[in-house]
Amino acid sequence: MSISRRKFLGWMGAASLTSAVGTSARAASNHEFKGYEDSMAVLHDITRCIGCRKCEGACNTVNDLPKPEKPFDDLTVLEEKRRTTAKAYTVVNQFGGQAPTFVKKQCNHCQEPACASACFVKAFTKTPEGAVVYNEKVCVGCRYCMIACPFEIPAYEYDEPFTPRIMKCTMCYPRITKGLLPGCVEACPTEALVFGKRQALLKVARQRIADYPDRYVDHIYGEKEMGGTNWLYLTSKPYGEVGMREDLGNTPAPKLTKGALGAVPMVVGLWPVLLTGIYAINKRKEKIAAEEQHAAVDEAVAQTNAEAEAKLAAAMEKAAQNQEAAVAREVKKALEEAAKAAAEAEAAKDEKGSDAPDGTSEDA
Amino acid sequence: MSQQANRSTLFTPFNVIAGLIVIMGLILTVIRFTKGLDATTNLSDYNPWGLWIGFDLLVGVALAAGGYVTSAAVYIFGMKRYHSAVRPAILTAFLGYALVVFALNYDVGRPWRLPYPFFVSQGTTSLLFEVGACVALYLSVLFIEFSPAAMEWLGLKKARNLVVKLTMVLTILGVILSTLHQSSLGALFLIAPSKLHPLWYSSYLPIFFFVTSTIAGLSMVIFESTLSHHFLHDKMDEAHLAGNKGLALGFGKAAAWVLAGYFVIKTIGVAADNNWHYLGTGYGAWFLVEMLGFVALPAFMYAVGVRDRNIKIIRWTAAWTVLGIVVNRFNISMVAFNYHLPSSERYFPHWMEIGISVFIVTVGILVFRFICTRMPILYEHPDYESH
Amino acid sequence: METIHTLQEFMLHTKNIIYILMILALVGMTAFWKFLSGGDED
Amino acid sequence: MQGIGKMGIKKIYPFGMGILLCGVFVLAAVWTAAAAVPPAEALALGRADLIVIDGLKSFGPLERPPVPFYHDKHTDAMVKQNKDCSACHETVKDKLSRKFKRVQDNSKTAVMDVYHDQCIGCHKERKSANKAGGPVTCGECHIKDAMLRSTWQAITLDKSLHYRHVKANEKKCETCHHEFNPQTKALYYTKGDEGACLYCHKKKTEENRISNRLASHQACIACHRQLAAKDKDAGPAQCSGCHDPRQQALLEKIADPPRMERNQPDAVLVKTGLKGGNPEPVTNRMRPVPFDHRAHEGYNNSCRQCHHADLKSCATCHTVQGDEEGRQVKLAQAMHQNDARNSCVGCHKQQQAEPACAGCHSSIVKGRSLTSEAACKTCHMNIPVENPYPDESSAESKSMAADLLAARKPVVETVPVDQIPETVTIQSLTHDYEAVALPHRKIVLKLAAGVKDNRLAAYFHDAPTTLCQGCHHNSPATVKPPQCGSCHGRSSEALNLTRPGLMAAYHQQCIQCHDKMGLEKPVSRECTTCHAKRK
Repeated sequence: MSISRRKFLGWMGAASLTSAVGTSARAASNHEFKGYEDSMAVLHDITRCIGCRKCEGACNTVNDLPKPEKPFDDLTVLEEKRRTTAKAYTVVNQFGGQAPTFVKKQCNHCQEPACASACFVKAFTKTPEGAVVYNEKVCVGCRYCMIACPFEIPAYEYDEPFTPRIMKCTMCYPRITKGLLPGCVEACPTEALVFGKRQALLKVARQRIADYPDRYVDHIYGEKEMGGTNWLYLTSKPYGEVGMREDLGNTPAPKLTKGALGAVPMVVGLWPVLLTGIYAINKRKEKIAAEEQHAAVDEAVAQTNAEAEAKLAAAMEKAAQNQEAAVAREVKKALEEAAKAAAEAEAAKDEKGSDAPDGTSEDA
Repeated sequence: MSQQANRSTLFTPFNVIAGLIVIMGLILTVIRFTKGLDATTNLSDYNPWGLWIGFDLLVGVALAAGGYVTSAAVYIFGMKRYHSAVRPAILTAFLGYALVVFALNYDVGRPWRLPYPFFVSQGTTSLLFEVGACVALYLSVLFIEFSPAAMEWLGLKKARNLVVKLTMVLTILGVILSTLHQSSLGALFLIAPSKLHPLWYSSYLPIFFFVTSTIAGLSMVIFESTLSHHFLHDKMDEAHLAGNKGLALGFGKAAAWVLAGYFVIKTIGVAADNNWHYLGTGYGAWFLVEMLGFVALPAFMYAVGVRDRNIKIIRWTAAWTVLGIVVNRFNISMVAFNYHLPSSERYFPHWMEIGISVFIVTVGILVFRFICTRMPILYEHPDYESH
Repeated sequence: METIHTLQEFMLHTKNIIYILMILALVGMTAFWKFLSGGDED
Repeated sequence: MQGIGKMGIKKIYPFGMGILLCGVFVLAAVWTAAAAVPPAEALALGRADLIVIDGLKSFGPLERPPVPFYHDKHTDAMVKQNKDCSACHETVKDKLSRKFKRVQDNSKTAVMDVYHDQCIGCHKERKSANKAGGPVTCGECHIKDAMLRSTWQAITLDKSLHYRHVKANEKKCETCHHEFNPQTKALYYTKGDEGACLYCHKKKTEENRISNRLASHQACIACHRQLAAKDKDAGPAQCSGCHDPRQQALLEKIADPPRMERNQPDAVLVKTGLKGGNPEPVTNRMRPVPFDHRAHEGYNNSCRQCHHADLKSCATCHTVQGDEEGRQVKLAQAMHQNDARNSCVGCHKQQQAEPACAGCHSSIVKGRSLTSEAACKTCHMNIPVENPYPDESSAESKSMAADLLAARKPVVETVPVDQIPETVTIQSLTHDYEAVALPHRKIVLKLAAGVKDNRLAAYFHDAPTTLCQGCHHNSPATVKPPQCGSCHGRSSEALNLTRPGLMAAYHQQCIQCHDKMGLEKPVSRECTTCHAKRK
């Protein structure tokens, strides 16, 4: 933990420093990120795939995944629709009965990976080589990446109670950094998979479409989908018919949550202002109310006293004309009344006073 | 837990049932942490989130919104007359969040790594990071907000008074954090537009979630106070018993009004993405059930209840609204999610998942009762009468 | 600091900073409010 | 405490659990419901006689959905009641109006009333006489998005059908063919000016010429009915007779009908269209192309295949420089545009989709219209004649065309069998599998057999070794082409993304050819059907 805390602090330092210095990512709101220019990619020409499952076999060996119950040269497997699992990073699916089309499915290595954007421990990284790699050292196993992935690729070791991992194609990152081809590409007997620089492969794909206009649908899947992927596809049948979604749109995943994330600091900045403001206003209201009450009470008291005195004066005058006995009685009576009134007023005052602190006692 | 409280009524039917549930829960817990998710859930690669996220997290957090709603009403908007409702609400919220975090330990693969996002590797682009941070902070805030009750019970005067001084700061902090994570829970799904049915997916999701959370908060306070009124009657002082009616009326009115607003923005949400044509489909029908049955209807019933001072209607409406929140969260996390998949690939919870959720709810109820029967939640502590 | 190539990296970078700023903001605002209302409050 | 204990069991269920449970149940129900897929909407069995009655469209947007109407059903019903077309259609100068119970659309209400009164009236009548009748309520006719499938299919008067009409009318072309005199507003006929109906009768009715639809329905059906009335064997008078694909299939086909008599040439030099603008200096004009008109009549089933607008020679509109009469399509384009159906090259390219050709041709880049200089010479024959550019209308030009065609020799012979390697064993790639013994000769002979009788191929495969280039592409046409390995490396190195490695080259070549030629082999896609597993 101590190490990690140091990391955290270090990172804080770095961040604040760079923010002060100003980083090289001077991105105006309209700035568009192009991704790594020299990133590698794979072009999957569906028209060339013969469904031999050599890629599946190669993938299984190079990533030493558990052997499946049916061997890889058993093509009956193709008959039911499969997806990537924790035990298979890639699968080939078959579409259409007569003259079937075969499509390989694996991580498309998005240029703006949804999994990376979604991961709250940065377990996914888009490498300059183009691969999207996963770091199990930090993974908590929340599976948000699986929710986020539009291609439904990441799989999870549900049967693993203690150290479950997210499992997905790595574009053979360890191999390509050594200058080797990805396992599947190397194994493909028809070069339905070709590995190269993304930019170059896009040219190749466009050229094929131009050369054989009636063999290809005029669209390179992965050039723009979800902001572009490092796995590109060519096909003869519409992509929708070979199990690839055409309704994903071209918005890169991070853009989808940009707005929501942007609102967060605004709330943090403005809510205190708003709430404290409301609080202060209410507080002020109460203060004024309280003061008005006091004023009213004082007035009442003053009034009653005045009346009492008036009475007293009148009585005196009367007394002047009347005899002492009567005088004495009158005066006594008046004084009593006055005292009584005053007492009442006082009482009323106390009541109000005692109310004031209530409620406000908590808010300090 | 409450067993040793009162030996004479140890074996009341309630205790027996609760006990059985707890035992089941413990057994399931063992299975979960020895055999893994595979053995205990119907989760799959297509359906990575199930009941434990849909109910325990989404619904749990929403229903715990009573805390910030009430404290904001009383302390910020100065509605002193609801003062007696604050503590129960705070307690419910605190337990709610505590249980959410507790439940998360079942769902994630490596629970002991839950602090990683903050101390090891910060994935700040993730809305889940934002949710996590807020929930963690808010849980501690709630704990502090709740602590005075415990301190009064334990007789720690100084500490108690100190904390009470912080009420204002904590309340505002609580509202901020709630605003953030309540909405961010909805924003979690923004990243999967291709998987959530268009009727439920909307760029307004965060706003919808926040607004519904306030509705949930208001209704939950009524609902919870009703339950306490029924079962913890003897623990309540006059202030609380008296306040109960006014609370129902006041919060009911608020809930009705917010529900109305929610209905409007939801409709606008449909218009914004021009999803009208989906209303004709099966999903559309269910969407309308949610909109009319669980938004429009309760809004109206609340209004009726408030107009002719009918507490009964308000309470039942509160319960219905709470159910509505459950429905809404289930729809977004499970029913309308993966709508594009064949029914063979769709998710339905495993009984053990339901078992664990029931277990967690039960634990919540037990702890709530345990605390209410001991600490000054539903009554004011004699030593701290406010004047 | 090497150049940023992807929107993901860019957001990571900016959000890192923003989160720190938010923490500072919360503390700062509280302090400032105390200072601001130092006069009339008890 | 007591409270909870005693009241708990009584009260807690209606409240807490009760609500949660009922929630779960409601959800469970809907859940499954929502997950279930909607039933596929039932499609009515397709008919060719489906007419959509939406005549009111001409008076603004429709208030109710248009009415689907089965014409033949009604025709049959009329026959049963021994009524004829006149029961529904007025006759204007011995022609049936195609409109229902009226001659033209006067006003919205008028038209609406016609349908409502007549249709419903008749249907009601039938009902009251409790005979089989039709719908009488609004909704029954005005069906909202009715899921009806029409199998209607246009019918073309192909050579065979045309010849049958010629025969039936004892070559009285004027029975159908005519022209129009705008002054006298009368139809007249001139021998030798016949053309396809579509040349004048276009999709929509224009001034002085009714739409092709109207024309054909009036003329054909009227004639067929008259014949039927005289109970001679007549063509169909009902929708399905002409427009139902199943019926069309039943039409009698004449194997190869005699040529049409429109004094068209047997052979002709494709004219270079000197109209508009001066001709280029003689020296750098392409040699004129001799065109075997007769043969092409045989290849196509209607003149309109090439003569898309009229029967004049191409160059009349498609001049060398282009002309608005030919929509600025230059002669060269008109002949070479490789994605146009009516151009020479375009049509020839289409022939390459034939299984026998597709094996090789599908892998030849489409981009350019012509693949080799030799291919140009195949048409623009460069053989010495004293005057390569005779006057277009001269007899000389005609004879020259004939001579050139005679001189153009199809290449029919292939490489002598003994020079074709029997088998080729691919040693270089043995790894998981044994080396493959390629039945090389068998393959070549198969390809050769496929194009043996194909004159197009015979003219354009200009050397015996052309076939070899199907596989041995991008290499000189010879009986000893360089090895595949000399261009294709062992695996696709990132350096050269456009050129497949050897293994890929083999697989692509073999598999694509097998696919395109629709060969029954290999029986399965198992690797072992071609490769023996290595021990």
